[in-house]
Amino acid sequence: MHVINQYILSYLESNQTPGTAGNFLWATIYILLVFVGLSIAVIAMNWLERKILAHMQVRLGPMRVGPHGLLQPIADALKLLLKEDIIPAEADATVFWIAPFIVVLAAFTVFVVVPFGPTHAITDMNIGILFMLGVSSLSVLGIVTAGWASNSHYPLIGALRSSAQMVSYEVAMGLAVVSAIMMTSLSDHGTLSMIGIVEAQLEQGEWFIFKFFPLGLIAFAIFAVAMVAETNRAPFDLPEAESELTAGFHTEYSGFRWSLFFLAEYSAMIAVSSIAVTLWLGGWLRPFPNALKGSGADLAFSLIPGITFLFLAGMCFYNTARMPKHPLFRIQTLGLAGFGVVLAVIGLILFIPPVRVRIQDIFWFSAKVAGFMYLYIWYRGTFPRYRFDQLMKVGWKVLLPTGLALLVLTAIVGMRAELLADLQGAWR
Amino acid sequence: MIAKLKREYGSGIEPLTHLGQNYMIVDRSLFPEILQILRDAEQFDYCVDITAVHYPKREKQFDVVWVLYSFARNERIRVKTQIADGDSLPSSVSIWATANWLEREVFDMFGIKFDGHPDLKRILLPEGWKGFPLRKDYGILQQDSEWVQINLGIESGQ
Amino acid sequence: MTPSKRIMTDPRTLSPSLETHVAARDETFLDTNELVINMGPQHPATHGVLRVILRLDGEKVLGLECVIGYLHRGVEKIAENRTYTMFNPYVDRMDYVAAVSNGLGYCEAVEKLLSVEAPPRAQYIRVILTELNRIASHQLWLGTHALDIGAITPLFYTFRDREEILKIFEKYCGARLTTHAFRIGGLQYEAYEGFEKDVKNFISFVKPKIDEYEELLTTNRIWLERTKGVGVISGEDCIALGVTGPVLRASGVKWDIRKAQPYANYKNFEFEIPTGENGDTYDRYIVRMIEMRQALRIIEQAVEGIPEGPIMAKVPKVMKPPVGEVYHSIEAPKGELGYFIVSDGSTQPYRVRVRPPSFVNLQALDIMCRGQLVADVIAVIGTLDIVLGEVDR
Amino acid sequence: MNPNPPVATPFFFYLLAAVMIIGGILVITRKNAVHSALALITTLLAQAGLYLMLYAPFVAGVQIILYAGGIMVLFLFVIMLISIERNLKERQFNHQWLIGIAAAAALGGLFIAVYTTTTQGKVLFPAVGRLSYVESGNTQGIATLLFDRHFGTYMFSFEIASLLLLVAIIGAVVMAKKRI
Repeated sequence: MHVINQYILSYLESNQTPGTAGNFLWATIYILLVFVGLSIAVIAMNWLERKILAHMQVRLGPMRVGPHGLLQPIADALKLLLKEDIIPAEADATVFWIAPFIVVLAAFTVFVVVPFGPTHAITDMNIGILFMLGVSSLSVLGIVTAGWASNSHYPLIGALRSSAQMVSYEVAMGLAVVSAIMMTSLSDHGTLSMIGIVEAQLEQGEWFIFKFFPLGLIAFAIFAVAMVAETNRAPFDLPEAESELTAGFHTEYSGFRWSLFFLAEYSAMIAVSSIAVTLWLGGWLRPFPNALKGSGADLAFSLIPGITFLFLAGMCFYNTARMPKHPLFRIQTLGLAGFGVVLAVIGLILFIPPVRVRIQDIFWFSAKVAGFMYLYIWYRGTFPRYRFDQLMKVGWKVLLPTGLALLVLTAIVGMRAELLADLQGAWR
Repeated sequence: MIAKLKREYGSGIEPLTHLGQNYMIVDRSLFPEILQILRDAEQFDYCVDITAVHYPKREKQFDVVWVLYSFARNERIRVKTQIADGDSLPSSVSIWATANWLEREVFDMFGIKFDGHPDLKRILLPEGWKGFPLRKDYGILQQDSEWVQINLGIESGQ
Repeated sequence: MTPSKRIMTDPRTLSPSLETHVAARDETFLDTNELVINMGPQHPATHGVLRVILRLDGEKVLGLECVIGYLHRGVEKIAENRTYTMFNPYVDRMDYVAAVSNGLGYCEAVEKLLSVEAPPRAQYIRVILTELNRIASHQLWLGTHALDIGAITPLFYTFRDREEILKIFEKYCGARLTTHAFRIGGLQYEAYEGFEKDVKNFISFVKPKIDEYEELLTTNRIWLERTKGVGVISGEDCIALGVTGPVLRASGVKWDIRKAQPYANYKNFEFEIPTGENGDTYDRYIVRMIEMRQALRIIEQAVEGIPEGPIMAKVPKVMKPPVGEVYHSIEAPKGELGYFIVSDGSTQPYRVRVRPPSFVNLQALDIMCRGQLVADVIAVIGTLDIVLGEVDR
Repeated sequence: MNPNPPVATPFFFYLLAAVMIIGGILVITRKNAVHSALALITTLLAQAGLYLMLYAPFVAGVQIILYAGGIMVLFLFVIMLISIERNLKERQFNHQWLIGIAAAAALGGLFIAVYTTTTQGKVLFPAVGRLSYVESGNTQGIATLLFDRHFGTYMFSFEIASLLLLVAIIGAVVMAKKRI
């Protein structure tokens, strides 16, 4: 009993990530939580994307399965699982089989280091950001092999485009990341650790997006463009450009394997958004952690998650009341009310003090990531698709030089005191 | 204009007007010079259409019709010639690029060959189809059942 | 226009058989240059069953060949076996997004053959419906074209607004797409109660909507990059290839049959013919956008001035046009739509030849795509605004 | 400070080493170049694991990002463009078995010699020594070695290496481009 106590409960007081604390049990729990949370996020994102895009395009989106189509993603997932799994006759079966797993593995592994809070990460790696970039760059292998193994022209072209695109934009992405890492070194020492980067922002009293204005903002902008290209989303969705390559690299995939690509795409979107949030938007930090200090402000901000959920619940109830009173809509009405109740319960739970304190980091982090997710949908609703050469032009001729110049400028501005001292020394 | 052409070529050209639309029946031997002249000298720079009409009872079974338009004159004219089954005509692709597909369609539908066409083959019907559907002796329910059976694996396409 | 003396696109190089190219491919080990790719007949961006065989150098198009005929129904053969009246609905099935224009062309051609003219009231209603149809056709084009280039949203906007036009059609003649709106000699139906009001409402409804489409696309940087300088074709090449309609006008040739050889009563209306300068995809887009506005202008004038009177001219119940032939063409949304009808004095036409704008315009795809990228082929197919029902007939 | 049970256990070493060797053998025996490339990627990832065991996470990360994620993608890119059917017909081995075996034997002999001379009487994995190197200082340590106002020993060589790469890039462009 004592051992269990020590093993399970001591961690809660240790203020470390389970990886750092070396606590396998909690690490496993965290991994499961992240995996489940991510899957739910992907499902929710699927629904939200269809709804938001639909409303942008003057239509309703899914409305049939569940109230306001809330169960549509689940129905879709079931459909995908039940579909026939086709491997084309001329395909390279082994590679065809492995490819989706590479993509999914890469997309999920990166979440090992994503800090949802000061202790809410599976582990805190010394090379956190490098690990994220490295592992997410592996997903291109899956895409390339998928396209090649299908043994068909459209997937092959999609795969070629994808590899060229991802390798190109990784460069610009890396440069933007380096500039943020250089900003961390203005604290006592620089770090690649994801948690360390957020702590450096707390220490320096501003998000890196505002640091050395406009340098931080430009770095963020470069990253924000590159990350859309990295995840093959509109307007850079050339590898799966529907009107040109039918579906690009996953043309020949069906059923479960296809859904793995889908899962990987969305979790990769969340992953790169997490990087952006961590590096430039203060990660889990609530707004104004330095300016609005004190227990009052802490309390006020920690209430926001619960209030948000209660607000969503209220919206559900409002719409329940507005539902047509026809008996055909009874199940829908009940479902929506039930959903509202679930949201309200979650909201109320979030008001309990110990939960409140532990959850609010996750809430702020998720809210920031959700903002990016909305941007992804917005882009998709607004932009036409780039052509491949234009995409390459943007990557190599705009983002890369800007990134390099930015790097040099950030270094100069960051070291200006030392540089001035050196110059003065040389003058004398 | 027509009078000038008439002077030059004499009996080869028979200018006519019907419902206010000009057309001329040109002897087969004057092709393709007449088209070249119409395009270069008379500014009929736009070949609207090439088509054919089948008169099975006539000795020269086919009317081949060029519908031309001149942007400069804002005027249309039809050039018509009569040829027998199996006869070929010189291609007008080198005069108007658009004749490429139009002549292919005439070949496809009537079996009229155009000499010097860069790529004369069927266009709307599949390669290897037998028969020319717009000839009058081709029934409306007729089909190349052999082709249908071999290529589509069904008894009949109807 | 002076007759162009310079050699235009060498017609002999157009659409060569690609099999020869495939055979002549260099068979070295590191032959990574040429790729022959088959687009269609089932492909989301070919707007139907068009098959395009592309010869690529990487992603650059070296040449292409269109394979058409998948939708061939033998319309011209059917015409020879139907009476003049019976054939009328068939023309709607050619360019099914601009069925009204097709009907107008056919009815006017037969009327010419019969030497009758539709009464003024019928003419006005015909013009209104035809111009509404032009807007509908352009809207469908815009939606699908933008979708091909990757902008999915305009599609829904244009379809929402096109719906209003289809509603007017439905109220007028009971059909939305294949309307069979006109009869030889005039109209069968009198305009319904409130027709004018509906049309006026539509005009005020759709004007801001066209601005809305333009807001999404006209100054969108990606749209500009994707369409400017893409699929350029010169005016000379257009004429040599017989390309008509907005494509010709975007290449700088100010030619519209409604102005050049007015039919119906277009000479009574004021409107402008928009032209482009560069002959690229963007200009064609702009030209079509302006055409929509001009069409609205025509409808405005027409709906103000609908005269009273009969809607049907005196035509015999059994139509037996005198022996003869006639070629009549109109400005369909896609270009010059011509009907060449030969009558042998019987109740059935001896021969009906349709000069389809899509078919002829499609021929320009080859030279418009050479040297462009694969993605541009999609854009160019979209900008040509072809309807496969009309290409294959 | 670091309560982690050490990962650098013999079990993991042998596991990764076995993966590397099997991967290496697959690289040279597969006739399909894409399969070879995938095997090579496995080998490289296992190698990154070995770096981690040496408490060199930065090097491991760079290994993944550069070799597995970057260079191998380009390899695959090139391989995919080559026609597979023709590739399969090519003879992969140029029948230099004798030289190959001799070279392999010499290398193996060298390894054994080094091993026996350096670890006489010692275990393969000593509990002390370099392995106690603290993980959390590794990245910063490399940075200090490369660039520091006082200890930047390898600054110059590092820059020279990057210059060499630049030369290689320019060379490749000059050779590939028909017209500059």
